[in-house]
Amino acid sequence: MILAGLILAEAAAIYENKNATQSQSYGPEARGGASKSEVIISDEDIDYPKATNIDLLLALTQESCSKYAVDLKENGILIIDADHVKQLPKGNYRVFSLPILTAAQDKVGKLIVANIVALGALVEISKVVTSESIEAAVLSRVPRGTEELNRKALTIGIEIARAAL
Amino acid sequence: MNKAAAKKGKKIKEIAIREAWCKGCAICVEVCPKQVLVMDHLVAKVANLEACIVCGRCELFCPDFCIEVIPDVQDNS
Amino acid sequence: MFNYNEYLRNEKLPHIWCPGCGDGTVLKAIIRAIHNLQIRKDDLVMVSGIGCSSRTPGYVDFNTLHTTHGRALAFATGVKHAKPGLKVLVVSGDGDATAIGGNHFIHAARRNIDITMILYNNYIYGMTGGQASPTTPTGSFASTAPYGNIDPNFDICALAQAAGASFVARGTAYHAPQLDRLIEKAILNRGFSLVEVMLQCPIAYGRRNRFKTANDMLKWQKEHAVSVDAAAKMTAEELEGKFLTGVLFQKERPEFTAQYEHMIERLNPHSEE
Amino acid sequence: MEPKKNALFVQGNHACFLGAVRAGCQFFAGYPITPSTEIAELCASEFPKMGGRFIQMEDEIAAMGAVIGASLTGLKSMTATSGPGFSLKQENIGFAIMAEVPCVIVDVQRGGPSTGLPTQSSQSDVLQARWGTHGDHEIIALAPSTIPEIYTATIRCFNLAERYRTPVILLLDEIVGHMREVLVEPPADSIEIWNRTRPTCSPAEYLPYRHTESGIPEMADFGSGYRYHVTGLCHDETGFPTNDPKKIDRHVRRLISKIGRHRDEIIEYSTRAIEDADVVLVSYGSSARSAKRALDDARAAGLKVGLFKPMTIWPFPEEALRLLANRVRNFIVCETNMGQMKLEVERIVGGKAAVHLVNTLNGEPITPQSIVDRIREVM
Repeated sequence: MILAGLILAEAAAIYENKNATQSQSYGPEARGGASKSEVIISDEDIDYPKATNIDLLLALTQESCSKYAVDLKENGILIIDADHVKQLPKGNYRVFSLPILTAAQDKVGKLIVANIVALGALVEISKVVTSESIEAAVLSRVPRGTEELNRKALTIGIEIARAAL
Repeated sequence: MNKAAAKKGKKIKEIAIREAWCKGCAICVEVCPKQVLVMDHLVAKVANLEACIVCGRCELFCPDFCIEVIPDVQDNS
Repeated sequence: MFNYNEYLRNEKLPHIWCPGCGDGTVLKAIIRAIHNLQIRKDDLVMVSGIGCSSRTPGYVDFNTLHTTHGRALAFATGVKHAKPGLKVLVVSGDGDATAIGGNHFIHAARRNIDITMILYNNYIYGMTGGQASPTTPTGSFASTAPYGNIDPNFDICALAQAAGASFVARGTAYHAPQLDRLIEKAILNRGFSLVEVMLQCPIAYGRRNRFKTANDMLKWQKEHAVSVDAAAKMTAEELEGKFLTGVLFQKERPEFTAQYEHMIERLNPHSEE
Repeated sequence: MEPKKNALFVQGNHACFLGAVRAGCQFFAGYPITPSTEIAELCASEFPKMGGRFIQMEDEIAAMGAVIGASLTGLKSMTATSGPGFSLKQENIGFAIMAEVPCVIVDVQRGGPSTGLPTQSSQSDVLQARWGTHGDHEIIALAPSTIPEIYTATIRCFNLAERYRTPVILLLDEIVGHMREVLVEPPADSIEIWNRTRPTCSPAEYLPYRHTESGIPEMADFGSGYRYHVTGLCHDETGFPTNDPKKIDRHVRRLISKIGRHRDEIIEYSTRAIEDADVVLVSYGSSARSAKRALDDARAAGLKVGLFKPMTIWPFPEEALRLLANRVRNFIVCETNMGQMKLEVERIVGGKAAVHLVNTLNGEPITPQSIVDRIREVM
C-alpha cells in the first residue's frame, strides 16, 4: 500500500505538475502490522507533511480502517475492502465497499496487485488525478515485464469502482 | 647474520653503540655468545671486540636501535 | 649490518618504549621484512590504534596513521578498500586488538581483506600501567588483577583462524632472527594475515610476575615456544604449557577488495572499451 | 500531460544519496540503522556501477573509522546513521576533527534516548551534533527541511568538509528522510564543487598541519608520495605528537578558529516575513515545515509573524539573530525536542526578548495549529 500511495503522489507531482508529498508510518514490524501511506496533493506549497483532515481514506484491513478513520473529515470518502472491513467506523462518510482483494485474486489472477486495483478504484472515485496520469505513474514504477498485469489491475479497479458509483 | 655466515670467517671492524639511545636493558649482553659486551653504568659497552664472531645477534636484538655491527669489508670477499 | 635508518624517522628516536621492551625488536623485524620485499615506502600505509605497540608508526617513514583505541583495523579497512594498490600493515597490541578492537579483528579476518596485522602480545596493558588484558594468563598478576587473574585468556591465533584469516603465524621476540621471514610471508599472502608476536613487557608485566629482567622473559619465550615442526613429533603431555610458533595456518580464500573489483567489472562490462 | 522534466519523486534519504554523488562522493561505509538505511542501500547498489566503493562494516564505530581511512587516500567519503549509531561514532568524529580529515556524517534523527523510537522522528541530536565528541572543538552541521534542500545541503556538506578539512554533519530526521517530494536536479554546471587543497610543494617541504594564512593546511593523499603521520594526539605542524604547551595551544586554537574565522562563508539561513514581525518563529529541519505553515496561517489571520530558519545550525547564525533580537520581543523556537536549540537562542538573545518553545516528544511532527495557538498566547 505504501507503493500505491507513492504512485498516486507521483502521478500528481510528475505527470500533473501539482505539488505532492508522500510519507509513511509504520511500526517496528518488518512485515505485517498496520502501515500508513499518506499522500497530500495540492496546488499550493505543502509544508506540513502529515495528512490531517483527510479527504479520502483507503483501508484494506479492519485494523487500518479502525485505526486511521478518526482523521477522515466529515463527508470524506472511505474506500474499504468489502470482505475484510466489516465494522464501519462511526461518522458521516461516503463509504465505498469494494471487493478489491477478491478482484485482484479472481479477475486479475494475482493477489499481489491488490494495491494497484485499489489505486484504480481510488482514482475513479476521487478523480484526484486523471486515469492517464495514474497509468503512466504505475507503469514507470512496476518491475519490467509486469506492465500488462498492472495495467489490467488498474482497469479492474476502475471497473469495480464504476459499478459502485 | 647467522652462525654459518660467521663461520665463513667474517671479521669485525667495529660495534658502534649509540649510547644516547641505550636504555640499559642488557639484552645485548645476554644474547652475545662470546661476552663481547658488558653493561657499564646502565649503558652497553664493547669490552672484548676481538672475541666478536660477527653473528649480529646484539644488533638484531637491541630494541633501541643503538647497536650497529660493522664487519671488516675487506674480509668479506 | 642492516641499515634501519633508511626506514626510520630518526629525529623521533629514541622511542618511548621502556628498557627491555620487545616492541623495538619486533619493529626491526618488520623493517627488515619490508626491506627484503622491496616495498616502496610511498606504497605502504602503517595503521595502529592505541597503546605501546601502537606508537610504532610514529617512528617509521611510511604513510602512517595512529588512530583511536581498538579501531586500527576499521581505519585500515577504509584505506585498503579505497585504494587497494596500497600495502596496509596494522600494528596492534593484545588489549587494543582483542578487547576493545575484538569485533574489528574477527570481521577483518572474516572478510579476508588484504591487511597484514602484526599483533604484539605482551599479556598486559603496558602504557596505562599494567592492567589485565584478554591475553593475561589465568593466575597472572596485573594492577586490575591484584589477587591473580581469574579470567581465561584468548588464543589469538586460534581466534583469527576460526574467524577466517587466510594466514596465521606466531613468533616471539626471542626468535627475532626468524621473525622477519614470518612477516614477509604474511605480507605476501593476499588476504588477512596475522602474525602474533609474543614479547616481553618487563616493567608492567614482568615485575609483577616474578620476572626480574627482560632477559628472564626472553628466556621464558625460548623455553615455552615450540616450532610447528618440532611439535609434530611431541606428545600432548610434552606440549603441555607450551605455545606453537611458525606458520600455524595458511589457506587461500577470496580476498575482499579483489572480490569488490570483480563486482565492479561485472557491473560495468564495457568500461574497458 | 507530459511528465515534468528531470523530476524525481524521491525520499529525503534518496535526495541525500543523489547530492553525495553530485558532490563527488566515492566511498561509503555504514552499518544498518533505521531510519537512515536507505542511504546505505542506495550506495551499495549504485557505487560499484560508477567506480565508487561501499562497505557494510561490522559496527557503527568501524564505519566511521573506515570513512576516515578512505578519506585519507583522497576519496570523498561519507557515512549515514541515526541517534544510537551517531553516539557510537562520536569518538572517531573527534579523531576526524583532530586529524583534520574531511568527511560527511549523515544523522537521520529518531527519538531517544537509547533505542527510543526507531521508526519515528525527533530532532533530539542537535546538541549531540555539537558536543557529542569530547574536548573543545568546532563543528559544522546542516539541517535542511525539504527534499530539494537535502540535495543541495548534502553537496554543501561535502564542500565545507573539503574546504575546511573537517567532518561535517548533515542532520536529517525521520520525517524528511522518509517523505517524498519532487526533486529536480539542477544542471551540473550550476553547482559549485569544492575539493580539498592538495600540496604543491615538494614532499620534503610538506608540513601536513601547516599554519597557513587561511588556517587550513594542504592535505596530501596517502600513497601520493607525501609520507606523513596522522594521529589523534595533539601534534605540531609536522603531524607528530607534541607535549609542548605552546604548540598544543596554537594547534587547538587553530582547529577552532579555522571554522570561526570563516563563519560568514559557512553560515546559511533564511528568513520569511520578518520585516514587520512581532513574533519570530525559529525553526529548522522538518519542524521548519510546520513553522512555515503556521506562519502563513497566522499571517492570513492578520498576525505579524516571521520565520528565522538556520540551515547551518552549527555554527549558528548568531549575528543575524542577535540583530533581530534588538527589535523582536518574542521568539518561539519550534523543534521536536525539549528545547535544545532554544538554549542557543536564549544565549544569543541574552534576555532582550522572551524565548518560548513549541515542541513534541512523541515522534510526531509539531502541528501548525499548535504553533498558531502559541503565537496567539504570546501576542
